[in-house]
Amino acid sequence: MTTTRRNLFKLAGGAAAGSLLTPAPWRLITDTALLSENWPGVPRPKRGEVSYRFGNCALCTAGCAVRARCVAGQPVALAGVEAHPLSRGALCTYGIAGHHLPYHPARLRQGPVAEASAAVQSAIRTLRPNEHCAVLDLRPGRTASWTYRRAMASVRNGMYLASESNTAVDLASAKTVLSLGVPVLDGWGTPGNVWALRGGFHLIQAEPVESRTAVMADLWLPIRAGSEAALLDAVRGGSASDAAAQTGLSEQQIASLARELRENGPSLVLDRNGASPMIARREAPVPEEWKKAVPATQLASVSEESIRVLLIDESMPGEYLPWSAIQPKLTSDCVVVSFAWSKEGYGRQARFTLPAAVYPEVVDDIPPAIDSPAAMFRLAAALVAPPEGMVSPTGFIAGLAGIDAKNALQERVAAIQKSGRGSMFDPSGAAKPADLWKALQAGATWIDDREPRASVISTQIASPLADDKNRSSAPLAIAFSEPRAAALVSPLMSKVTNESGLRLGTHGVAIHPSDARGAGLAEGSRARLETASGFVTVDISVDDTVPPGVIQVGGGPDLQNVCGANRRGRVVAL
Amino acid sequence: MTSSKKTIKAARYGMTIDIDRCNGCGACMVACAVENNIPPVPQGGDRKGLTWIRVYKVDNGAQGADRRSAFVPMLCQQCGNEAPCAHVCPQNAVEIDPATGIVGQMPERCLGCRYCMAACPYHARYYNWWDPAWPAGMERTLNPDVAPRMRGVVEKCNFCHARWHAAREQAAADGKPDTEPVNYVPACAEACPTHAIRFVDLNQTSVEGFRMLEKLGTEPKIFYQSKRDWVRQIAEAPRPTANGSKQGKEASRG
Amino acid sequence: MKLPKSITAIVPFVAGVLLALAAGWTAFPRAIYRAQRQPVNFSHRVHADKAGQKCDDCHSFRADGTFAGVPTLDKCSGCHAVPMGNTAEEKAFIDRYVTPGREPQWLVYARQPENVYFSHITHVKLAGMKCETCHGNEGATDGLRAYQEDRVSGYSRDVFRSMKMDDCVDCHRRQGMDHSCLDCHK
Amino acid sequence: MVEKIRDQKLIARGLRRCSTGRFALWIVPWAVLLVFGLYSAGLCLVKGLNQTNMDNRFAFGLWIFLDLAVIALGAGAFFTGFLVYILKIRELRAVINSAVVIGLVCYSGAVAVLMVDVGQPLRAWFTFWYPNVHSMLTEVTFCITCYLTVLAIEYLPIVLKNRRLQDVPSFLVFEFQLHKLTYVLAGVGTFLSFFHQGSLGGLYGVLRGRPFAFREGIFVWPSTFFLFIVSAAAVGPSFILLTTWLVEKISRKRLVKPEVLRLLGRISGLMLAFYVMLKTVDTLIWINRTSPERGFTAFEYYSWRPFGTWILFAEIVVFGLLPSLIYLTPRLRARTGWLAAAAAMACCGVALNRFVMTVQTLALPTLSFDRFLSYTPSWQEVGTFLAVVAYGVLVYSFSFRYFRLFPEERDLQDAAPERNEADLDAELVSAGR
Repeated sequence: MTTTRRNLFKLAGGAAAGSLLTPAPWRLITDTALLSENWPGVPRPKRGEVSYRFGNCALCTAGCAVRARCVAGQPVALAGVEAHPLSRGALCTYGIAGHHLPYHPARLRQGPVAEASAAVQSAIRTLRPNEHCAVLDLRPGRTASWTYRRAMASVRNGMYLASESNTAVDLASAKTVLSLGVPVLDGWGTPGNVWALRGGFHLIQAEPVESRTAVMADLWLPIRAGSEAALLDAVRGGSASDAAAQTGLSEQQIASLARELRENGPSLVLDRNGASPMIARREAPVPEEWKKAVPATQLASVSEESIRVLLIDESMPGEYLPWSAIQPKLTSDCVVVSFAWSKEGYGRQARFTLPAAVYPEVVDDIPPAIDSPAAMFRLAAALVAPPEGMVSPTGFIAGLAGIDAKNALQERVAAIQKSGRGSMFDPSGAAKPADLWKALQAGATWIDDREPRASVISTQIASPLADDKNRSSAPLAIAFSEPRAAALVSPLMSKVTNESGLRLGTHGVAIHPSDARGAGLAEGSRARLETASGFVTVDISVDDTVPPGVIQVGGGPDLQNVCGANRRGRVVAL
Repeated sequence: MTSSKKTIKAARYGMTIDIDRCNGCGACMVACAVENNIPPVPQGGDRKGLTWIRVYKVDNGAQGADRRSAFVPMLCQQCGNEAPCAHVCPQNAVEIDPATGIVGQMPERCLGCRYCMAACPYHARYYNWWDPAWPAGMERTLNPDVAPRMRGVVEKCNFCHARWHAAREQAAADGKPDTEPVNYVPACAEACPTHAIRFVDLNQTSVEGFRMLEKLGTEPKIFYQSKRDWVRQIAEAPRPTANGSKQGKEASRG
Repeated sequence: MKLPKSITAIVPFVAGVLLALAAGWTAFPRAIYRAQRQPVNFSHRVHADKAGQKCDDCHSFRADGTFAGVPTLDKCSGCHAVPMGNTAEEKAFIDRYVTPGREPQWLVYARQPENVYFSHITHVKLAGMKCETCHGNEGATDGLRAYQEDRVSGYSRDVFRSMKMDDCVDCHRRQGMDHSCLDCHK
Repeated sequence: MVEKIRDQKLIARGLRRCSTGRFALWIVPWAVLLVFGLYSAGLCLVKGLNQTNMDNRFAFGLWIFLDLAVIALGAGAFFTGFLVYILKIRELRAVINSAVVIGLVCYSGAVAVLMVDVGQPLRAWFTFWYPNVHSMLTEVTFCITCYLTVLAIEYLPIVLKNRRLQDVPSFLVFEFQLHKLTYVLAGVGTFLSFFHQGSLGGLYGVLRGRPFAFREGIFVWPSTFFLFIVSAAAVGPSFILLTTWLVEKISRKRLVKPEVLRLLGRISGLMLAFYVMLKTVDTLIWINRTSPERGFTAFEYYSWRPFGTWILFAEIVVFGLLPSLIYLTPRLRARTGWLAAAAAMACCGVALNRFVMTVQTLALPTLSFDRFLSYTPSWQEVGTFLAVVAYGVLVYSFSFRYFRLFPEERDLQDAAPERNEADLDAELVSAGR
């Protein structure tokens, strides 16, 4: 028995020795190594012909001109357009990855369309006289906004809720700019334009945190959180000593600031909710027959419990009105429908959330940016086809009112061309200026002529919201760190958030070590941020560049929704 | 050893980065990730991420109102003189391209020993701790000119070498000889909205500025510029504070 | 008769050696490849006569110097909208691909690994190389041979035949054009 | 039961070993540990190194420290071989077999861990096919793999001497042939070890980007190259001394004459003294020239808690000078306890040195806006670490039970009252019950 076993060993030994004289072992070694480079699960990028398409970024009203590098028609990279008169080749951090948005994992892919429209229609049918059917437009000044206003005009008790959109800031003529925590150099206006004009004005940034703008400002005034109002009326002639007491600046600083604004004019004061002075910007022409439309109503002026149907268009990032301000206006049986790309934001409160196409899928126009004194008309780049089941907010709402808005954009463009106003910038140079519609589709921008003397509205800027009284319950002053475009971000944005801590993510907030210790929080721990408007779950990052008593928040819809209108909040460990 | 080579007019690509113009927006980081098919790494925090160029927030060390910050983009410094990484790699996965001066990293040759990462004083090398993963459908947006890396290998900035290839191909199509250096721009320089990053051929243009840890003698090809003294000082060896630990974020931002 | 012990002792060993040799040289090479048929048995010879003489009549360059590779369906349907001959193969092709407008999924024999960068135009236009030098006389074949994929590494057999890295490096050495890995890797 | 008797039959003639049952009791816990370790290592191989707590800044962690330490301790194999076969110090034959086993265990363990540590083990052979001759790691890889084969061949005769295997005549012949090789092998082993111990030091000494580790050198080799060789040679004997002492304690047997241990101690002591001297000189040069020249004042390194200057003191004085003094004081050397203590200290010393070279080097910032990092290994890393330890203990235990690791053991135990084979077997059987 041992002998046979021994023979088996011999056989095996012989086989082993022999196989070394065959290609098998060597080939297998090579192949496994090759396998490790052709690793399963590593995607193979699709190859194909490279083409370039032009368009405009729709993430914020800056609407920077975009040149998309497409492979076999699919955009794989975005870049700015150097020659564009306003955006001048610049794209912001968020815009540069805009082409990823259709693939966002949090994206909404279907929704209860039939139920929603049924509910809305029955609600409208049974509308009581003092009740309204309202559209809330987060990005006013679009052609879509006109569609909503027209639709609401033909719906009983229709109402169009939006903030003012036809005012601008004349940065070009400003010599001194006092910014009260506005991210002037970080996504406030049109990045390219602001940087181009940067040399022309002296920037004074009054802000508790040394933000990206503060770092680049000519002067950074580290004021106490929530003391912007005090500083403002000090420079407008109020008592410097009070301001000094509140802001934590010295009286000389305030005095010299006031002097500078007075003497080194024209000066400009910027605030997160507005600016002073602002100039009225005439809108791009619209067809006459559209004019019978309801005007824009400010939410504040709506009476309590009077909105029976609320249709919210948050398909494009815009300014969030806090839900706490909206809710009291709604009737108990109010039907709230939100058109959104994800469940975030109002999706959490709305009864129906319908999936809407996102940039760069949808053809839509982009309202002019705040730093553009002249009106503009340009189309969001529609580089890829939207997936099945997307709902067009305009289509839905126009449908309710029974008006036809399919060709609204073309009609608008026709009206613009008829007016004979303005000039055109066409990056592709493909279409002939005669055909404005074609040119716009190819990424062109129509720019209105500057009015000889635009009427100046010296708005008493909506001075910072009054401090909540209950400091004890809300000990932290809120400071935004991200621009509004941050509401809708590419998954690749983790490079600047998680992977480097350079920016705050859609659910990121930063607080001072002492506050973190106080709340029993540590770097990376999850917590609940509570404000008068509600609460949201956030990721804490501990940062000693944030002064004690301040909470710096990122730009996600949830955060904008909860913090948008509040100056104070508190964090609770989960 | 290049003696036997065709007489190519070699380029020595480099960069100047004006720290005074950088507002830390991070556009360069995102543009780089888009161009080079760098997958998002949601887990692991800032120590297991993949960003070939990374913007650090630095400050002057002062506290309170005197504190001033600046942003410093750090990418592979493309060392000119015996790059520390190149001569430690056991299997020639790292080498300096004589035609461009670019320090190349070959993921398909790398066995993931991470010796080069230990060797790099600039922490400009990154390791694929996870299998690369993009959200469903997003792999459609990958750039066909750059091969995605597999897990377990080191990667780093190569001045968007794929764009150099594309430029060469265009030149060939236009009938230019392959011995002339071509002009191209890496994604970060193209994306920088403030033009703080400029890409240059050091053989054609002379640049001034300071370089990181110059005394190590690695001869980097990235030149930083700033008018502020304290910013220029960051290029020198560490200055630990009394308690021996730099305060949290200014460091962890970096 | 009885063999001496010294012989019988090594018999099993020798048997083992022979077994291994047989398996390693005959069975293994067959086992390692998975053969796949091309969607259509395309004849280069026929098309060389009728459609175009030069390779780049169909395998053309784009304006930016990139290589188009295997032509897409529209190139085919230019002529084959309706059957030109009366071969079953052509009819099948038209029914299966041209009429429904479906791109045939050609299996590219010379498809290199993803991490390989190869510029046809620099080799053809600048170096003046013949297609045959690397691809063999594909243009004169009557049909398409089966595409053989390595089961382990997933690469085409042709790559191992004549398009290995060593083959590229040898040529580049001779030309004095071997600068670094970055020449050919991406 | 029958099994057990067979087990006893495997034990070398005339050696007393505990009963199979007790042996099993000793083995089981280590086996469990090994299984757990293999599981965690498997996780790292299947899921990737995200299972560890290493990161882009701490690219090396526990495992590299383990490799360096273990290989330093394993140096006993080559150094004893060198002493016995080249310098003809016959007394040390008493421990040479044990030394070989320890060497084999340490090196194979280190290589195994390396295979887990690299991200793409399937490509490990690239280092042989496309070597970069300038890289210290290439040198290490080549030497270690070669030396591992040498050790395996040296281990073979020990195995073949086993009672049952000797039944096979051809094995006997083979083993006899191997014996003629021993001197060659010892020579080759010494040469190879000399190099890779050095290159392991070079590994860090050449990091010109890491002024904490960087050292100026002689020819192509930084000073750490030589420091590592000397320290390894110094600690190797200590580790053998320590293990022998431990085995004696655990197995409650006398395995070698006390003179042997003392001799080992003396050799270790001399080498250690030499090492301490070199290390001191090197440190002074580094503090006063090397580091400042590269823009780093050396004492900055020690301002980062917890790595104060105490670590330097501990490494050189407490765990270097002190043990060498103990070794070299005849009165202390006479006491086995003191010897063991000194050996333990020496081993700690070399481990600490390797720790400083690997972990502290990576923890220290280079850029001014960079931070000091801490790192705690994940349980998967620790598990893999323990696997190596368990593996070592197991291999050694089996070798000790079935092979003749200590040639003198038989004679020493004969000091105990005579017994003839018969009642020895009887005793064994009873033990088996």
